[in-house]
Amino acid sequence: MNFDFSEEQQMLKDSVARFVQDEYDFEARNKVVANEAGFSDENWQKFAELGWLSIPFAEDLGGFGGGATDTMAVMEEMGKGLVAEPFAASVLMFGGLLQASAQSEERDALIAAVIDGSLQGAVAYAEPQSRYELKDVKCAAKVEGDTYRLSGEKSLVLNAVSANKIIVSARVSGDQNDEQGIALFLIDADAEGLSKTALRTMDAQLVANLKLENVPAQAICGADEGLAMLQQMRQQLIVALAAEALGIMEKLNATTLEYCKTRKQFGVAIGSFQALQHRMVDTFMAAEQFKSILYRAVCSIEQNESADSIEINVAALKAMLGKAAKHIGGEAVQLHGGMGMTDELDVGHYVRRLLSINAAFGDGDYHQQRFANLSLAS
Amino acid sequence: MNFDFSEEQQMLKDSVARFVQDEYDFEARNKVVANEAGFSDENWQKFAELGWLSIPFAEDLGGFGGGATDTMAVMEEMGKGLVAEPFAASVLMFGGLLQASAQSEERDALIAAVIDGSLQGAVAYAEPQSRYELKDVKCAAKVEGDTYRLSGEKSLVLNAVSANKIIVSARVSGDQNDEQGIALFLIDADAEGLSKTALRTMDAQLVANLKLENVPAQAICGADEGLAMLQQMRQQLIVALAAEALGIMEKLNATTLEYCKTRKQFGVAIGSFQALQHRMVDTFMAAEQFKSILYRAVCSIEQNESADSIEINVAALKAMLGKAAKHIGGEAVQLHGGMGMTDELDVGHYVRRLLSINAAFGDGDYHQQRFANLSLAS
Amino acid sequence: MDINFSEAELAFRDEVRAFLKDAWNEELASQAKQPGSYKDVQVAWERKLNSKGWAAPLWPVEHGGAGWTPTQSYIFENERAAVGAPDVSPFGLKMVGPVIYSFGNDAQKERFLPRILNADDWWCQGYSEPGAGSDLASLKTKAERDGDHYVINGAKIWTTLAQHANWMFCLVRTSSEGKPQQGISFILIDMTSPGITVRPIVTIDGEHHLNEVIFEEVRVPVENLIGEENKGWTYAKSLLAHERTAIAGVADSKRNLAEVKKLAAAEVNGGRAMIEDPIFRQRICDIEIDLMALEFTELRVLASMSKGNGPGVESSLLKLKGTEIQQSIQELKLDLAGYFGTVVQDGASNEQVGHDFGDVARRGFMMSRAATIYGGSDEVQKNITAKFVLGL
Amino acid sequence: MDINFSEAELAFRDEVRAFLKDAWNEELASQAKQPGSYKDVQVAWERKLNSKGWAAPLWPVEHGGAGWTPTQSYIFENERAAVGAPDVSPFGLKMVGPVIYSFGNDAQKERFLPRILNADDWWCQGYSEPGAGSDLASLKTKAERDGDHYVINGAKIWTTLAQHANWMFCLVRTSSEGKPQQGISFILIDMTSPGITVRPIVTIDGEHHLNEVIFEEVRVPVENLIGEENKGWTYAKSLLAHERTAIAGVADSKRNLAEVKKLAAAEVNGGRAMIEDPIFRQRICDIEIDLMALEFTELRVLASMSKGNGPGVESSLLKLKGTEIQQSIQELKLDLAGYFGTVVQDGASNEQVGHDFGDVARRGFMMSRAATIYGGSDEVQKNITAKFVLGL
Repeated sequence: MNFDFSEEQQMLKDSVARFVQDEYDFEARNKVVANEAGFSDENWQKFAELGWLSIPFAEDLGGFGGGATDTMAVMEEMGKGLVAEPFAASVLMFGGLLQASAQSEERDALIAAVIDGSLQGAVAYAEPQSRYELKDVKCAAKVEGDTYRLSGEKSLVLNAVSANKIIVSARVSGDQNDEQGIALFLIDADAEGLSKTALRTMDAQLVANLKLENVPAQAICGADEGLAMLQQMRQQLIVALAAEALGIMEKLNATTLEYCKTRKQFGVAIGSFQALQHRMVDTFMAAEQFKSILYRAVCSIEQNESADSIEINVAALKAMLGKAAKHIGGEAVQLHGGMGMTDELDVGHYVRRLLSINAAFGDGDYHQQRFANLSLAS
Repeated sequence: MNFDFSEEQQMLKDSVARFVQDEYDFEARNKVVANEAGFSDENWQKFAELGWLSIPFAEDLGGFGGGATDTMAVMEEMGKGLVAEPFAASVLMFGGLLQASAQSEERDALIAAVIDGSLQGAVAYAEPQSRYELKDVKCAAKVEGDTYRLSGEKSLVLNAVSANKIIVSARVSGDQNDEQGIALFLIDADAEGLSKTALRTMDAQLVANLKLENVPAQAICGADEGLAMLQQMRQQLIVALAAEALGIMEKLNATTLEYCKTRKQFGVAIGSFQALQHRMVDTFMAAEQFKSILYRAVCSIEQNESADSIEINVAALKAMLGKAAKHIGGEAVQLHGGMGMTDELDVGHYVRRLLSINAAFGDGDYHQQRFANLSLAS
Repeated sequence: MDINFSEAELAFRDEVRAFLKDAWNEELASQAKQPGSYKDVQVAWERKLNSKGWAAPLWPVEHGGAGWTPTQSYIFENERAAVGAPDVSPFGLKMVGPVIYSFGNDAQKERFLPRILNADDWWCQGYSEPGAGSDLASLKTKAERDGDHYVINGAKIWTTLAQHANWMFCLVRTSSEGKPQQGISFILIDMTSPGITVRPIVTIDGEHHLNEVIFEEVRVPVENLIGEENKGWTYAKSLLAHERTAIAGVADSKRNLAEVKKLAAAEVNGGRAMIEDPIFRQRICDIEIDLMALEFTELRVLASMSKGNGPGVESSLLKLKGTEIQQSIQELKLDLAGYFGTVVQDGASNEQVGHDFGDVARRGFMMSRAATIYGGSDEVQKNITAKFVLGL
Repeated sequence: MDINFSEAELAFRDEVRAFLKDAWNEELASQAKQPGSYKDVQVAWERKLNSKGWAAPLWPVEHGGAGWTPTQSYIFENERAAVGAPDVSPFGLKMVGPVIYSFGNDAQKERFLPRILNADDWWCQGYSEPGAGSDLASLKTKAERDGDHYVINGAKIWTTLAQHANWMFCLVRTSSEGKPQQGISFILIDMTSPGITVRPIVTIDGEHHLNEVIFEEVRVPVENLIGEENKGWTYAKSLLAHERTAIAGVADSKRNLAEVKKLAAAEVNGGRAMIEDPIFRQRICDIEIDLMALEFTELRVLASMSKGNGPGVESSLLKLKGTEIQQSIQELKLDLAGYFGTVVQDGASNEQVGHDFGDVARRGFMMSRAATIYGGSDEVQKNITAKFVLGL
C-alpha cells in the first residue's frame, strides 16, 4: 500500500508546478484569459513540447500512456495556477473520446495532431433542455449515403471557438430520454450549417452555443454506443476536474491561512481568534477528506475494480466536491472580508472556477443521488 | 399585533412557574419519577385544585375554556421543571379526544372527572408496526350487539398504567393503511381481555404495551371519523409538546451559559473562548427561532387560519423541533464536557426528554416531509 | 397573542396595494430589467414614494416622514416585495437622514432633508477604510481645522455606488486623544469638491458597485459638521440601532424563494422537474421553515417596538439569520440554473442562452456573499451578541 | 499509488478470517449479547487473541507483540469489525503496555507485560481529576515520598470501568515546582490497596461505565514508579501519539452503517421502507461518503507510517472526523428505532417490545456523545490542530 507518485509522475507534476510558478502567476494568467481565444497559443505549444498533451494517449498512438494518476498529478497543479489552456476540453474530452472510438487511420492522425498541438478539439454533449442528463439528446442524426447530417442545438461547448474538430452526440433513433439510439459524430468546426455563439463563463473560459442545420458528420461509434462512451468520458473527466479542484482548495486554504496570520484587526492578527481557527481547521479537514476520496476514486480506476465500484467512488467524489467547493470557497471569501469580494484578489477567481467545476458533468446534489441509487441498490 | 399573554394567561404561567420553583426542583422531581406510578398523586390533586386540569375544556363542560396559547403557557413552564405528571397524556390527549367526541352524559361525566383529578385517561394509537403513521392500524373492532370487541396490539401507551379509561384506535373496515374505516373506542383499563406490559422510557415516563383480545369497547365516533380526530389530537399535542420543548431548550441554554461563565479551564472561564461563544450564540438563535415558529403555529390556530395553513405551520414546527432539539441538546452535553455525560446533572435528563418529544407523533424528518408535501403542492 | 391586522391596518394594506399597482407599473418594472438602469429607476421610484408621502416611513412626521407604526411598515414591506418593487436606496433615507434630523442643526435640516426625501441627492457612506475592515474605530482619515474649513486627507473603501453620489456622510478623525472612538467627527462632504478621487473596485460578480474614495487636501466648510466635533461615533452608533429593523430582508426573501419554487417546477432533469428532486425539495423546505420562523422573529421585534419598548434580544439574530437565508436562496437559484449559472451574459455575446435567470443567479449568488461581511461581519455580530445578549 | 494487497498480505487476511471464524464463534457472540457479560467476554476474547500471539499487534516482538505492519493491522481491524468481534480493552494493551515496555525497568516489564497480554489484570486509567477536564496538566492528586512508598491523596474522575480493575496507571503530582507539566509522575497502583474508594458515576445512558476514584493515604511501593520521578508527563504524551492510529474507528463504523442500512430496509412507515425515505436515504449517503473518504485518510496515514515516516498532518482529523461519523451513525439508528428508541429495556419489565435494536440504539446514541469529549475534547483537538498543523 502506498500513495506516492512514481518518479516519472512526480517529475511530471513538478514540471507543471514549475511552469505555474515561473510563467503563470495571477497577473500572467489574467493576460492569457483576456486573449480573444481565452488562452495562449504559445503556452499550448509549450505544453506540446513538454509532452503534456500526450499524457492520456496509448504509447502506440504516440502517447505517454498515462493513467488516472498521471492526469491527477497534472490537473492538481494546473488547478493551483488556474491554468486556462483547454487541456481538459481538447486533450481529455476530445482526445479521450477519439481514443475510445474505433481505430482508423484518420483517427490516429487526429490523435497525433492533438499530441503535437496542431489540432484542437471540443465535445458537444449538453443541450439547452438537457441539464445534467447525458441521455437527454434531441439533436438528430439522419443517414445520408455513407455519411450523416446533424440538426439541433448544443449548449455551452467548451473550446468550440478554437476547436478544429468537434465531436457531437446526436440521436439516431428513439425518444428524447432514451438510453439507446445515441451515437457520437465528428464534424468540422467550419462545416456548412454550423453556427456558433461565443460566450464567456464566470471562470473566464470561452464556450459556444452551437446551432446545427444539416451539418455533414461522420459517425465514430455504433448507434447504441454513444451514451456509454459519454459516461466513460464523464467518469474520467470528473476525476481530472476533481484533481484540479483539489489544487484550488489547497491554494485557497493556504491563501486564507496566510491572510489570517498577517491581517490585523482590533490590534491582533485575526488568525488569533479561536472561532476563526476552528473554522480553518474545518476547511483544512474538508480538503484532506476530499483528497482522500479523490485517491479512492483514482485507485479504483487504476486497479480495475468493478465498473459499479468505480462508478460509486466517482459519484461519491463529485458529491463531496460540491460540498467541499462551497464550504472552502465560501470560507475563503468570508475570512478575507471585504478584500474577498474584490476581483483584484485571486480568491474570487479560484472560487468561481470551483463553482464552475461543481456544475461540470452534474453538480454535487446530482451525483449524490446517483451515489444513493448505486450504493443503496447493492 | 402583539405577542403578549393576557393577564389571565400570565397568571396561569406564573402559577406553574412558581410550583416548579417552590416544589419541583431536580431532587424533588427525581423522587416523583421514582414512584411506581411515575408521578405524584399529591401533585395531581394540586393541579386539579389550581384548575390546571380544566384548561382545554369548554366552560360549559366545567373547563377553563383555554386555547392553544393557554396550553403553551403551561407547557413551557412544565418543560422547565421536567414535570412528569401526565398532563399531556390524560388532560390533553385523552381529555381532548373526549371533548371532540359526540356529546353524551357519560362523556360529560368523564370530562368532569378528568377536571377534578379523580379520573386518569390514556390514548392508544401506535402499534408495533405503525411507526409514525396514524392510519397504520391493524387492531380490529368487531360489532357485537350495540357494543364492540377489540383485538390487537398497541405500543408504548403513555399513562396506560395509571389510567382508568383508555381510548383506542381500531379498524372497523379496510386494510392496514387505509384512511377510512378507523374509529375510536373507549375501554375500561381493567377490562377483561386486556393485558399490559409496563415499561420505562428514557425520560422516566411509564408507558405500557397493550394486548387486546376481544376487549369490550364503546365507540366514541363514527367509523370514518377516527383518523381525522387523531390528526386533530396530533396537531394540538405537537403544539403543546413544542411549548414544553421550548421551556427545556431555554433551560438548557441558560444552564450551559451559566456553566461556561463559571467553569474554569487553563486558568480562565471557558465562556471566554470565542469558539464556544459563537456556538452559544448559535444555540441562543436556535431557541429564539424555535420560539418564533411556535408562536406562528399558535397564532394560526388561535386565529382560525385555513386547515392547510395550520397543518403547514405545525409540520414546520415539528420539523424545526427535531433539529433544534438535537442541536441544543448536543451542545449542552458537549459544552458541559464530562459533567454533561453524568446522570447526576440535570442536563442529560432534559436532553432525553427533548429526544422523546422529538419522536412523539413523528420525528423532525417525518414532519419535514409532510411539510414538503403540503407546502410544495400549494 | 394576536397577529390579526386591525380594520385600519387592513385599509392601509388596500391603500398600499392600490398605490403599488399604479406606482410600480409595467413600464418601470421593465425598465428595471435593463442593464445600467439602476440609478434612474431608483430615483423615479423614490420620487413616486415621496409624492405619496411614503419615502421615509419611519421618520417623524415633522421632518416629512410617514410616521408609520412598525406594523404599517411591515405591511408595506411585504406588499412592496411581493410585486418586486425595490427597497429605497438606504444611504439618504435610512442612514444620513435620521442622523441629520436627530443631531443636525436647523439649517442642515432645511438644506438636506427635503432633497433626501425627493432623491435629489445621491448619498454614499464614508465609514470603512483600507485595512480597517470591521474595526471601524481605528479609522485614520484626518480632518484638520483651517479657518472656516476642515481639510481632509485620507481614504475610504467599500464605498457603495460612490460613482453615482454627489454627497458623502463621512466619519473623520478630528482628534487623536483618548480612546479611538473619542476623536471621530461626522461630516457631510460634497463629492464634487476638488481633491476627491473615486476609484472603482470590481467585485467578484464582475460588476462595479464599490469604490475607493481618496481625499487629498479636500476643503469642507465647517457648517457641514453634524453636531459636535469628536462626537461622531455616538451619532453613527445611534444610526446602527435605527438600521436594525427590516435588516432581515424577510419580505424580499419570501419573494425570492417563491420565485425559486416556480423556476424549480419548470426546470427538468431527465424527465423529472427539479421541484420533485428529493434533495432540492429538501433544501427548499429547510430554508422555507427557517424563513417562516424568521418572519415571526421580526414580528416579535416589531410588536415590542410598537409598544415603545426596545427591540428585544431576539433582534440580534435578524441580520445573522436573515443574511444566511438570503445566501441560501441565492445558492438554490444558482444550482437550479445548472450549466447556465456559469455564463456571463454580455461576456462575449448579447445572445440570451439557456435560462434567462442564469446570469442573474450567478451575480446574485456572488454579491450575496457580501451580506455576511458588510455592515458588521457575521463574526463581529456574533461577538457582539455573545457580549451584550449572553453576557459573555 | 497502490492499494492492492501483496500476496503475503492476502495470505494474512485468509489467516485472520480463519482465526476469527473459530475464535469469535457463535457461543461467544451470543454470550456478548447478554447484559452484564462485558468483562467476561472481553477476557475470553483477549485470551484467544493472546494464544494466537495477536493480543498486541503493534508491540515489538521481543515484548510479546505481533509486530504487524500498519497494513496488517488495517486488515485485521476490518475483518474483526466485519464479524462484529470487539476491539480489545485499550487500557492494558494499548495504553499502559507501551509505556511499560518503553519506559519501565526490566522487573516491571517481566511482572506486568505477560499479564497484560493475557488479560490477567484489568487496568484503568487515572488521568482526569474533578474540575480539571481536558486541562490535564493542572492535576492535583499528590504522591509524597515516605520511605519505600509514595503516599497518595486526591481523586481521579471519569475512570472507565474502574469497578472491574485491579490496577490503575495514574498521573500524580510529585512536585509543585516549575511548569505544571514538570512535577508529574507516572505510577502504577494496585486497586486493592487500602484507602481507595471507587464511587460509581451513572452516565446519561443509565449505565455504570464511569467512576470517581478517591485516594486517602494510599501507600504505593516506590518500585511501582515508571521511569523517573517528575517525568510522567513525557511518558503520557508519548502514549497519546501511540493511540492515534485506529482512533478513527473506521472499520467499526463501516459495520455499523451496514447494519443501519439493513435495518432501514426492514423498517416501514406507511407502507414505505425507510431506506426509500428521501431524507433518511440522504442522511445515510452523506455519512457513507464521509466514511469512504475517512477510510482513505486512514490508509494514507498507515501508508506513511509503513514507510517509517510520521503519521502526517492528515492524521489530526482521524479523531475529529471519526467521532463525528460514529455519532451520526448512532443518531441514524436512534431515529430509525422511532418510538422504540425511547424505551429502557429492563426499565420496568423484561419483555422485549418493538424493535430489538431500540434499547441498544438509545444507549449507543447516548454514550456516543462522550466520543467528542473524552480523550481530548473536539475543542481541544481543534486548538491543537490549529496550532501544530496550521501554525496559528
